[in-house]
This record gives sequence, C-alpha cells and structure tokens, in this order.
Amino acid sequence: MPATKIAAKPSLKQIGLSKETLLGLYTNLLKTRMLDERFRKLFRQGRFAGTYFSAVGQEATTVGPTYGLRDEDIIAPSHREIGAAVTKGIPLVHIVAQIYARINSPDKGKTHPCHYGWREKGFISPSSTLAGQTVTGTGCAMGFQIQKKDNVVIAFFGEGATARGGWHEAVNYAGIHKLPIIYVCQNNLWAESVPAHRQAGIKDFSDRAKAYGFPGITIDGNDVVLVHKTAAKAIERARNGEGPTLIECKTYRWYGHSEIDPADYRREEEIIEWKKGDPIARAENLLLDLGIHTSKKREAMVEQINQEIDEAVAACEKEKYAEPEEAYNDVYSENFPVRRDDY
Amino acid sequence: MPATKIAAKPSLKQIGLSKETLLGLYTNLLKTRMLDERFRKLFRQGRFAGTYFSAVGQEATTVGPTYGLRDEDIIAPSHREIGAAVTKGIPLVHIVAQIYARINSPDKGKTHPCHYGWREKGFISPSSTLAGQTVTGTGCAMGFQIQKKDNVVIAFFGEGATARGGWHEAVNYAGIHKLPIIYVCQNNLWAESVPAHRQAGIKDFSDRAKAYGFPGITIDGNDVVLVHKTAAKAIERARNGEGPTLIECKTYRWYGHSEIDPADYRREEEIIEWKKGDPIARAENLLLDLGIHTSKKREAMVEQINQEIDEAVAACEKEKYAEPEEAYNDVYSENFPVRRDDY
Amino acid sequence: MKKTTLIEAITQTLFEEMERDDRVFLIGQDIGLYGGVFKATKGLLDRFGPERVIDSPISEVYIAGGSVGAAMVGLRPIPEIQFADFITPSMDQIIQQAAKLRYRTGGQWTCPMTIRVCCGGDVGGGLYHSQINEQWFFSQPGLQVVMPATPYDAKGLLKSAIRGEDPVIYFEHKRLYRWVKEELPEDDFTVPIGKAAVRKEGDDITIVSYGFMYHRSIEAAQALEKEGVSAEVIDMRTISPWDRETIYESVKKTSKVVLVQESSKTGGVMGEVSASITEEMFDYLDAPVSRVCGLDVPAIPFAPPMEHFFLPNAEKIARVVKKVMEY
Amino acid sequence: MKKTTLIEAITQTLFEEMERDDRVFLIGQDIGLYGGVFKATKGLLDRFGPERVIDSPISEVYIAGGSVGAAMVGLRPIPEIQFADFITPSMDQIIQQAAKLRYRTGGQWTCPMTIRVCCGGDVGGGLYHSQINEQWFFSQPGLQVVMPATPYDAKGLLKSAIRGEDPVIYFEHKRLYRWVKEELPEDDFTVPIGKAAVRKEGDDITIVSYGFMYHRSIEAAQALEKEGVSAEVIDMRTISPWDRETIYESVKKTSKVVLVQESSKTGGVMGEVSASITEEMFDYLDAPVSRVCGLDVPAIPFAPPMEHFFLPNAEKIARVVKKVMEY
Ligand SMILES: Cc1ncc(C[n+]2csc(CCOP(=O)(O)OP(=O)(O)O)c2C)c(N)n1
Ligand SMILES: Cc1ncc(C[n+]2csc(CCOP(=O)(O)OP(=O)(O)O)c2C)c(N)n1
Ligand SMILES: [Mg+2]
Ligand SMILES: [Mg+2]
Repeated sequence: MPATKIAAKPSLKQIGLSKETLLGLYTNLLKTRMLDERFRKLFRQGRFAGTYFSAVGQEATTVGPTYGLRDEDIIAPSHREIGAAVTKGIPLVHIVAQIYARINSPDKGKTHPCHYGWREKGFISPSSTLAGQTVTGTGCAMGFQIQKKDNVVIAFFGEGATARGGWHEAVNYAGIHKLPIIYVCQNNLWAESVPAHRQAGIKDFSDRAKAYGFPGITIDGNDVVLVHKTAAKAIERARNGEGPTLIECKTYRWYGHSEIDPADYRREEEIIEWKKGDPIARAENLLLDLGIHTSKKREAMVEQINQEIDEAVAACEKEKYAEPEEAYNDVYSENFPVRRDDY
Repeated sequence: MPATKIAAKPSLKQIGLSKETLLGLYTNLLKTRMLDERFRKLFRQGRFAGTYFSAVGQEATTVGPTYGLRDEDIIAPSHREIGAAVTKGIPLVHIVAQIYARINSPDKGKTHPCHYGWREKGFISPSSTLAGQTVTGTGCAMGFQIQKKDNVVIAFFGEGATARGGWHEAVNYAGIHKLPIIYVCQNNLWAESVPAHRQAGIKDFSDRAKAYGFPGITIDGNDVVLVHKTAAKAIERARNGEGPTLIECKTYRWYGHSEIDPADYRREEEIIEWKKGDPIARAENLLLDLGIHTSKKREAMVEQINQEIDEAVAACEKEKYAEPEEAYNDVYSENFPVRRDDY
Repeated sequence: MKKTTLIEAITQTLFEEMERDDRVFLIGQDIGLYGGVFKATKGLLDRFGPERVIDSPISEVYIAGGSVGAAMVGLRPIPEIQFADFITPSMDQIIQQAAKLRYRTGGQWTCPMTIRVCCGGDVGGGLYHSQINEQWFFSQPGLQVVMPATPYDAKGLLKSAIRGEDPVIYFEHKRLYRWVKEELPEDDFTVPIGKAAVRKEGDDITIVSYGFMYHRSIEAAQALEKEGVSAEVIDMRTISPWDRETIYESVKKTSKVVLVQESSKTGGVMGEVSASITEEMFDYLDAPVSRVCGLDVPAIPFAPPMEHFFLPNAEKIARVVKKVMEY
Repeated sequence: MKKTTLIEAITQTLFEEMERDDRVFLIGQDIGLYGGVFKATKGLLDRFGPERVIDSPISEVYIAGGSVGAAMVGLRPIPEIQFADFITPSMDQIIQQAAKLRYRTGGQWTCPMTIRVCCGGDVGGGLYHSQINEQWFFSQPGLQVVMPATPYDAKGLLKSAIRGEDPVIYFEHKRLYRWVKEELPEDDFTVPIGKAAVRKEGDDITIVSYGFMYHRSIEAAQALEKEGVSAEVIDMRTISPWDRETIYESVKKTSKVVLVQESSKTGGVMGEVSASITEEMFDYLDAPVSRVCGLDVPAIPFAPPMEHFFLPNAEKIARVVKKVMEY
C-alpha cells in the first residue's frame, strides 16, 4: 500500500493517544480492509448472492468513532459501516454469515448483504432506507435520555443521505433536547453517481448543524487519530448531557457504489489522488514512526487475520440457508400466528 | 388601535418607497385586518362551518412580500396567509365564498376554510399538511426555471413547519439549483401550543438557510416597510437567477391558533407587549407622519372596505352549497368516470 | 355509576398505564401543556412531567421513527399523530422500520409501541381532517391495527396494545370521542387484540363494521328489526390481524353479509373481508357479500351536503341489507 | 425485425415523448450521468441536457412533491423513484398533493405527471429492494396506477400516462426489464389506461393478474392446457381505475376465477377484485373466487429459498386452478 511519509517524527505524547489505543485502531482498520477486500473477491467469484457495498478507503471514518465504545452504546449504521461492525465487536463469523445470508446469521438470512446487526453489541441491523437509522438511532438516544442512562448513539450516514427529510427531523429533534448522539457523516464526495455539489448547496456538510444549534465540524476522515479524538470528545459531550455533535469526515470510496458499479462517472485522477491518502497506510506509517509497529509484526497480523477470515468463510460456506418456512417467523410476537395459505 | 409614536419625522426619500406603494401596502393591511376580524365575528356567530385561523397581528409579514408581485408569480401559502390572498388580488367574494364553502367558491366548497386559492392570480389552494406548499411551491419554482421564465414563487409557512422533513428536502433542492423562490417564515413564536424553542435548537430560524448555502435574514415582521423592501430585494435576486432567500419575520398572532383555541398557554404580558407593536397602527402612524394620510381618509377607507365586505358576505350567505353529487367531480380528467354505487 | 366517554377512557388508560409501567411515555404535537387538540392527554404532563409527556415539533417522521428507536432500547412509546391525514409522512418509518424491525433482525429487536391516531369524518373536517387511511396499515404484515367503537374497547384495546410486544396503530375516531359513553369496570381489564365482538345477535343477515360505522350499523339493525329483519352485528375492533373465525361463524348462521366501511370502497379493508369470506365460506353464502362504503373520491369533501353524501349511514345500510335480503 | 426488451421500450418512449413535447422532463436519483441504476434513462442526459434530465439529491419527498409543483405551472414531469421500497417518504406528496390537487382546487389545477417506480421481487433484492406497494395507490382515488407486463404495453401505457391529464404511478417490474422481448411497431401508438388485455382465451376458468405475475399465470395456463384445462388469462395492465368490464365478461363465460398477485395477500389489489366480482357477478360464479398471493409477511426475505417460497409461481397457480376446477 502506498503512503505519504510524515516529515518530523511524532511522539505518543504529541498524538495524545495511548499505544494500546493506537494499536487497537490500527488492528481494526487492517481487519476491516482485509475483510472488505475479501468480500469483494468472494462476490466477484459468485460465492454469495445480492450485492456488496465496499467501504475500502473509508475505514478511518467508521473505525475511529466506534473504537472504545461500550457494548450498550448503539451504532445506527447505513450500508458502508463494515468498519464499525468489526470494531464494535460483531463476531467475524456473524459478519460473514450475514453476507452469505446463512442460517447462522443473526438475521437468519432475512435481510440483504452489508446489513449487519447484532443486538448484544448494540449494532442495529439497518433498513436500506437511507438515513433510516438516523431517525431510529436518534430515537435510541431519546430512550437513553428518558432512562437517564449515560449511553450514547453513533449514527453513520453518507453525505447524500443528509438530503432526506427524516434526517432533518431527527437531527432537529436532537438539537432541541440535547440528545446523547454523535452524527458521523461519511462524506465520500459521491452518492452513487451524483457528486456532493448536486446534493447540497454547501461545501461542508457540517454546516448543516448550524440549522439545529449544536456543533458541527469538518475533518480529514482518513486520519484515524483525528477522527478518533474528535469523536471521543463528542462522545464525552454527549455522555455529559451536553448534546449532539455533527462530525463530517471527508473521505473517499475507492471502488464502485456497489460491486456491480464500474464507477466511470469519476475522473481517474480523483481516484489516484485519494488513494495516496490511504487511511490504513497513514496509520501504519504513524505507528512505524512512533516505533510501536514493525513490518514483521504487520506480516504476522495479516497472516492471523487472513486465517480468521478463512475460518469464518469456510464455516459459513458450509452452513445452510434457513428452511423456506423460516419466512413465516419473526412477523409478530408468539400469540399472533401469520395467516398461511397452502398453495 | 394603539400605536407607538416615532420620534423624528421621516421622509419618503428616507423610507425609499413611493407614496403609491406605501398607500398600497397600507390599504391591503387594513383590508386584511378588517376582513380577518369580520371572519372571527362571523365564526363566533356560527355563520359558517369548520373553523377559522386568524392572522390578526401578522398582516405585515404576508402583505409586505406579496405587494407588487405579478399575476403569474405564485404564492404557496399555509393557513395564515389571508393577507397574501387579499394582496395578490383574489376577489373578496371568492375569499368569503371559500370561508362559507359555497358553490361560488373556486373550490366549490370542497376544502376547508382558510384554504383560499385562485389560479388566475397564481394563488395555490393549499393542502393542510404543513409545509406541503413549501414542497410543491419549490416545484413551481423549478418549473419556472426549466421554462426559463422570470417568475418567482413566495412560499409562506410558520416557524413550526420548518421542522418538517419535506420542508428540508425542498429548501435544500432550491439551494442546489438556485431556484427563483422566496421562503417567508412567519415566526409568530408558537406552533399551536408549542413555543418556538421546543421546535428547534436555534433562536433565529433564518439560521436554517446556512444549511443550504443561500442567504437567510431575520427581520421585524411587523414593520411592513422593512418586510416589503427585504422581500423586494429577494424577489429581484430570484428573478435574476441568483437563487432563493429565507426571510424570517418575527411576528405574533394576537388570538388563538384557531377560533376554538383559548390560547391560555401564553402569558398575558407577552400578548400585551406584542399588541403594542401592531403592524397596522405602525404603518398608519408612518403614513400620518409622512403626511400622506389623514384620519379622515382613514374613516372613508374603513367605511368603503366595510361596505365591500358587507356586500361579499351578503352575496355568499345567499349562495347555496353545491349539490351533494358535486362530490363526484374533479377526481380525474373527463375520460375517467368515478366508480359509483347506488346505496 | 358515572358514565365514561370514549376519550375519557383513553385518558384514563394512559394515566393507569403510565402509573403502572415507567417505560411508557408519550410524544406528539400539543399533547403536553395543551393536553392534546381534543384533550385526550389532559393532565398527563402535570402528573408525569415533560420527560414522559413530550411536546414534539411538527415532525411526523420523527414522532414515529424516534419512537421505534426508543422502543428498541426498552421503552414503551406511545406516539400520537394529531390527525390521520398527517400520518403520510410517517409511513416510511411505520412501514420500513416499525413493521419490519422484528423480521429484518431475525427477531433480535422488537418494537412494542402504540401509535395513537386521531381519525375519521362526520365532524366537518374536510379533505385534510377526516381521513383514516387504515387500509395502508392493514396491508402491512408486522403491524397490528385496532379501532375501538366503545369506551370499554377503547380502554381494553389500548391496554393490550401498550402491554403487547408488537407495533400497534390505534385509531381513535374523533366522531366517537364524546358521543359514546358507558359505565366501565373499576378493575383492570384488557380486550384482546385480534378478537371481534358480536354486538347484536341475529339470524337473517350479518353486518360487519368497525369504529364509527359500527354505530351506523347498529342503528340500521335496530331499524331493520322493526321491519322484521334480524341482523347480527359484528364490530371487528381489531382490523389487523382480523378475526376471521367470529365472522365466519356468523356467516354460517346467516348466509348473508353486508360489510360497512367509512373509507373509500376501492382497496379498502372490507374488500379483503369480502374476498376471504368468498374464498373460504362460499358454500354458506346465499347472496353476494355486499359493501356499503365511503365514495371513491380523493377524501371527504368539506361542505356539509357533500360530506353527508360521502358517508355511509343507517339508511344506506338498511337499503343494502334489504336488497341482499331480497336476493 | 429487432426485438425490444421492456426496459428498452421504456427508454425509447422517454426519448420519443421528450422529443415530441418539450414540457416533458425527468427528475430522479442517478438518472442523468449514470443513466439510471438499471439504465432505463441511458442517453437522455446527452440528448436533452441537465435541465430536462435532472439528477436529484436523495429526496423522495421532493422528487414527488416538486414534480407536482412543476406540473402545476404547465410542465409534464416524470419523476423516478429508484425502488418502490423508497416510495414511502413520497407518500405524503403523492396522497395529499398529487391525488387531491384537482379535487381540492375544484378543478382549477391539475397534476399531469407520471411517477416511474422500479419494483418487484424474484431478483434477490431482499426486504428493501423487492417491494411494490401498489395497494396504497390503488386505494387512493385521484391516482391512476399501471403496471405493464410486455414491452408493447410498457411503451403504450407510458405514452398514455405522459399525455394524460392525471397523476399516474407507473410501475416497472425489474424482473421483466430484460426478460421479456418483442417486436414493436415503428409508428406511434398508445395503450389506453383503464383497459385490461385478454392474453389467452379459454373456457374453463379465468386467471387474472398483472406485471410479473401475468407471466407466471400464462406459464401455468400453458401447462394446464396440456392437462385439458382451458384457462382464459387476463392481464389487468391498469390497476387503477381497473377494468371491471373485461374481467366480468370473462367471468360470465368461465364462471370460475383465480386471481394472482405478487404482493402479500391481505389488503392487496386482488381482494378488491374478488370482492367486486362477488358483489356484482355472484350469479355467474360456480366456485369461490380464489387467490394466489405473496405471503403475509413484512416483505420478501433475502435468502433464495425464502424468496422463492414467498412468491407465487406457475406450480402454485396451477394447483389452485385445479382445486377450483374440482370444486
Ligand atoms: C431513501 C433511499 N433512497 C434511495 C436509495 C438508493 N441508494 C442506496 S445508496 C445511495 C447513495 C447514497 O449516498 P451516500 O448517502 O452519500 O452514501 P454512500 O453510498 O456514498 O456511502 C442511494 C441513492 C436508498 N437506499 N434509500
Ligand atoms: C403535517 C402536519 N402536522 C400537523 C398539523 C396540525 N397543525 C396545524 S397548524 C399547526 C401549528 C403550526 O405552527 P406554525 O407552523 O408555527 O404556524 P402557525 O400556526 O403558528 O401560523 C399544527 C401542528 C398539520 N396541519 N400538518
Ligand atoms: Mg456518499
Ligand atoms: Mg408559528
């Protein structure tokens, strides 16, 4: 992976994060990247159905805010939050099973790939309606406030989703009631084929916060340290009852909107430019510069992660789909059977 | 009507509006007020069905922007725009007929009171869904842009309606495409019983424009000169293709949300304070100070307006309701008859 | 004993359930300080405070969708939509989130919430204050839909909805708020979701309806009684999942059916009821299952003559019943 | 002659109509530069420019409601909703504005617009990329609803919709986009809204359906033919206002009916069709009007076995037909 070297060697103190945190962030970045690239490959091989939304290039924007959250804190994701799923601690085998729609997926194969969810770790299995989880996620934060809990919610969405009415209603409500929620906008410059400037009349999507009376900030979303620290501050604010923050992370998706999109609406130079700022390489270089990482360690890590992924994939490929009749389950609570017809 | 005297006598030049315009604004203010008070009285007397939404106290915010528009320009109103209806030139008898739901109403009695509309004068008969006309009105502006016409749209709404998702989607779109539309927020501090600070985490609703990349301005909505001049500038911008403006007019409704609302959620002092700033009295005093108006002229105007209203009311009270079968009309274009059942 | 109106029954229930279970909270427009535009939530703010009786901004998307989120973290939200006419913006959250949450998460998450929706015509509300739109929710599995016609059911169904584990659309017909009154038991009681009520027994024909139309149906049945027609009158109470058994039992007895619905005919709930009866009870039928419905026009028009023309009433029902009897 | 797919027929029509009438314009997500997620609008941006082929932000409320406004000032908008699953946010504008505009203004304003909606299952789309939701629009007078099953109808109905004076929901079943092909006439033609097509004549039983299900129905009919059952197959084409006459004529002949619908059974379009047949053609019926529908679950589940289990298919249809025949 290419990377830009940083001139003066930084110190841990300057960074302001512990060695453990830095390694933790890095491990999750690497794992996310490797899993994501694996899924792309498996999809091209036709090993699972549906489609796949890669988040390669955007890992820092999802790993950064999620790292360090409590189990009871909630992630309200959209479709490009594999990094949050990995970092929040959904077991790898569940993530893979979800992609494969197998019976061992927490959703039993009911919903489509990239819609990870695991209640135990406070990760909402999303609807595909963009910004849908901005609304329900804000509702979770409202619930925490009513229950007087000090948990927080992180709602992720793309810049494109901020054009939705539900997004506005939710964020406006959070502003009135100072809800414990952090809104993370992954601004990857494109909503499918539509560029950001056709999505809004503003340059920085964090300006949207001005309409709601709480802080909005725009940062380099490929700098995992900056993302993590900015989010950590917002999380603390939220836990202290000081209300929401909107964090816009400028980032970039390297590949198509989904794996069937050739993404030929983008200029080649734009892609090359952004690849230079690869968030994983940047983190790696930082760790190398700090002397807390070596290329040998990296190799070991890669090997270990690969093995974990291999195992999870093998396990899921062996699994079955749920029986057709599973379609009748999970409609209502027990006392309300579904109307059935025998055709 | 009480009024606060202005210290130094102003001149027409200082004001920056012609005598004709000032008198035009004033006449529409007075007519609106008198008609509104008459409707309140008629409602209390049980002379028409449904309910009535008074805009007394808010006249300057609707008369000011509307005065001087062309017939083809469009007003996209909400429920408190009687002033715009009067000023845009809907004939008095149509306005009264709408309130009375009589056959001679342009809507033939189909929709409920205060939902004035007359196509000839570009006044949309609104749906009751708040901010509904912000969306369709923005669509009208999109239409003008596509047609390369230099017409404009004025969309009116209360501050409460800005919390709606549709409002956001429309205004966001106008910002992207620099549509020829002026958004006038009548901030009367309350949405039914809910105060403005429970509607949004901001003080000035014009701040909402910051999320969309076009100008927002907050003004004294009871100063008809200021409102008219601010709107005129925005209208010119819009006609020149420079895009939308959000104008927040701070104002106050003197009475209940509708005539059946005792409005006891508000403090008496608040009401008294705002009544002191009566927009009609302020305009009147200005005209007196400018020497272009006299109390004698006022009496004559009042008499004349009263007579016009008397005649319109009398005419409508004599009118019939549409026949019941009228319910079957206006569903589809001619070729598609409605399914009927004979019960 | 004191008679309780339908709206009082609702207010009482909200008090009792909020008292009983501190996970229950309310959110909606003008429900706090103002006590609701029809006063259904009067007194609740004083009793339970602004954290459990939340005056929301004009945000129907959030009122519904935020409640889904609150339910996910363990609360029992009761969002209110001020008028059914304004539930269209909530559709996305109700259909895509509330109704599908349990399903899409493989049962991990549930959505126990009760959306109170004030609805219905015959109140001079015009196009935008008379709608019901129950058919949209009826056709969405994962939701439950109820509409009480009596104070007893208003209380009992609301309790079941609040205590249940599923999202429920609870329709309150505004025409009935103060019109119907009855004595209610002192003790706690519930009315199960999914069970219709046979309100009047009869042998000749079955009239099925719900909400306000139940009252028009019983009026018709009483008038018909005098003319020698013995009509059985069923109040569905729950629209989804609807009680096929009770209706089918009645059809077995009478072999003739008239279905009454306030909303427009085409695509309404009674189309399904009719289709199901035909499909499953064909042998028992002695005459075509017939419907009396609102007109097939965009909504209830405002002017009184048009509004009355739109709505089914006892005379129209009686006429159709007689036609079916003569079949 | 070259065969045209259903999606090509749509693209062609958009070209022709935009060429013919400069009031026609398109607005939707990814319809410009990208040519639409299924390429239905490919080439149109190049030909007609960004003012008539507008890439919108992710704003389904505005896409629908802004189009209503543009129609009011004299244009002929063709908004696109990328997937029917995402039409729920547009409901408010479609139901409260588009469907009621003519009515509430006493006919002063009209809303000639065609909302193109990509819909349907059997494509591995899961819960949120397989919906149709046609029943919501079917139950709203003021709207017209069509769903072509063939390239000819796709073109003819789209032309009628664009040239008409009413708001039309034009459903495009994505399963059919590239699956069905046929030769199309060179000359301009339209298919009238409100007219069903008898696709196959038959004497024993009538099978009614629309969209993708028409193809499953004709497959079933062909298989049944070999077993000696002569089924008449009707493709409704227009869902609202639906063509009662054509269906009733067929019922007169066959006296037996099976209705096929992809969406969940309860509250679906075929409930109304069944109820209407029973109500108005009872004397002609020799067996219960029966339905084959999608399951009564919240949406089409993703995993292939569950998806196939959800959907009606030729075997299921044939089994029900035989059951009715044996009645
Ligand atoms: C309400 C809704 N409309 C449309 C879509 C289809 N769609 C899926 S992803 C996408 C683009 C999203 O852009 P953005 O929010 O910027 O996220 P990104 O894909 O760039 O991560 C669209 C239009 C959808 N899922 N939901
Ligand atoms: C979508 C929608 N929700 C609720 C209502 C009911 N309603 C009518 S007026 C009103 C308050 C409006 O407040 P605001 O927008 O500030 O206007 P104002 O009445 O103060 O002029 C409400 C809640 C409605 N008409 N539409
Ligand atoms: Mg994006
Ligand atoms: Mg207000």
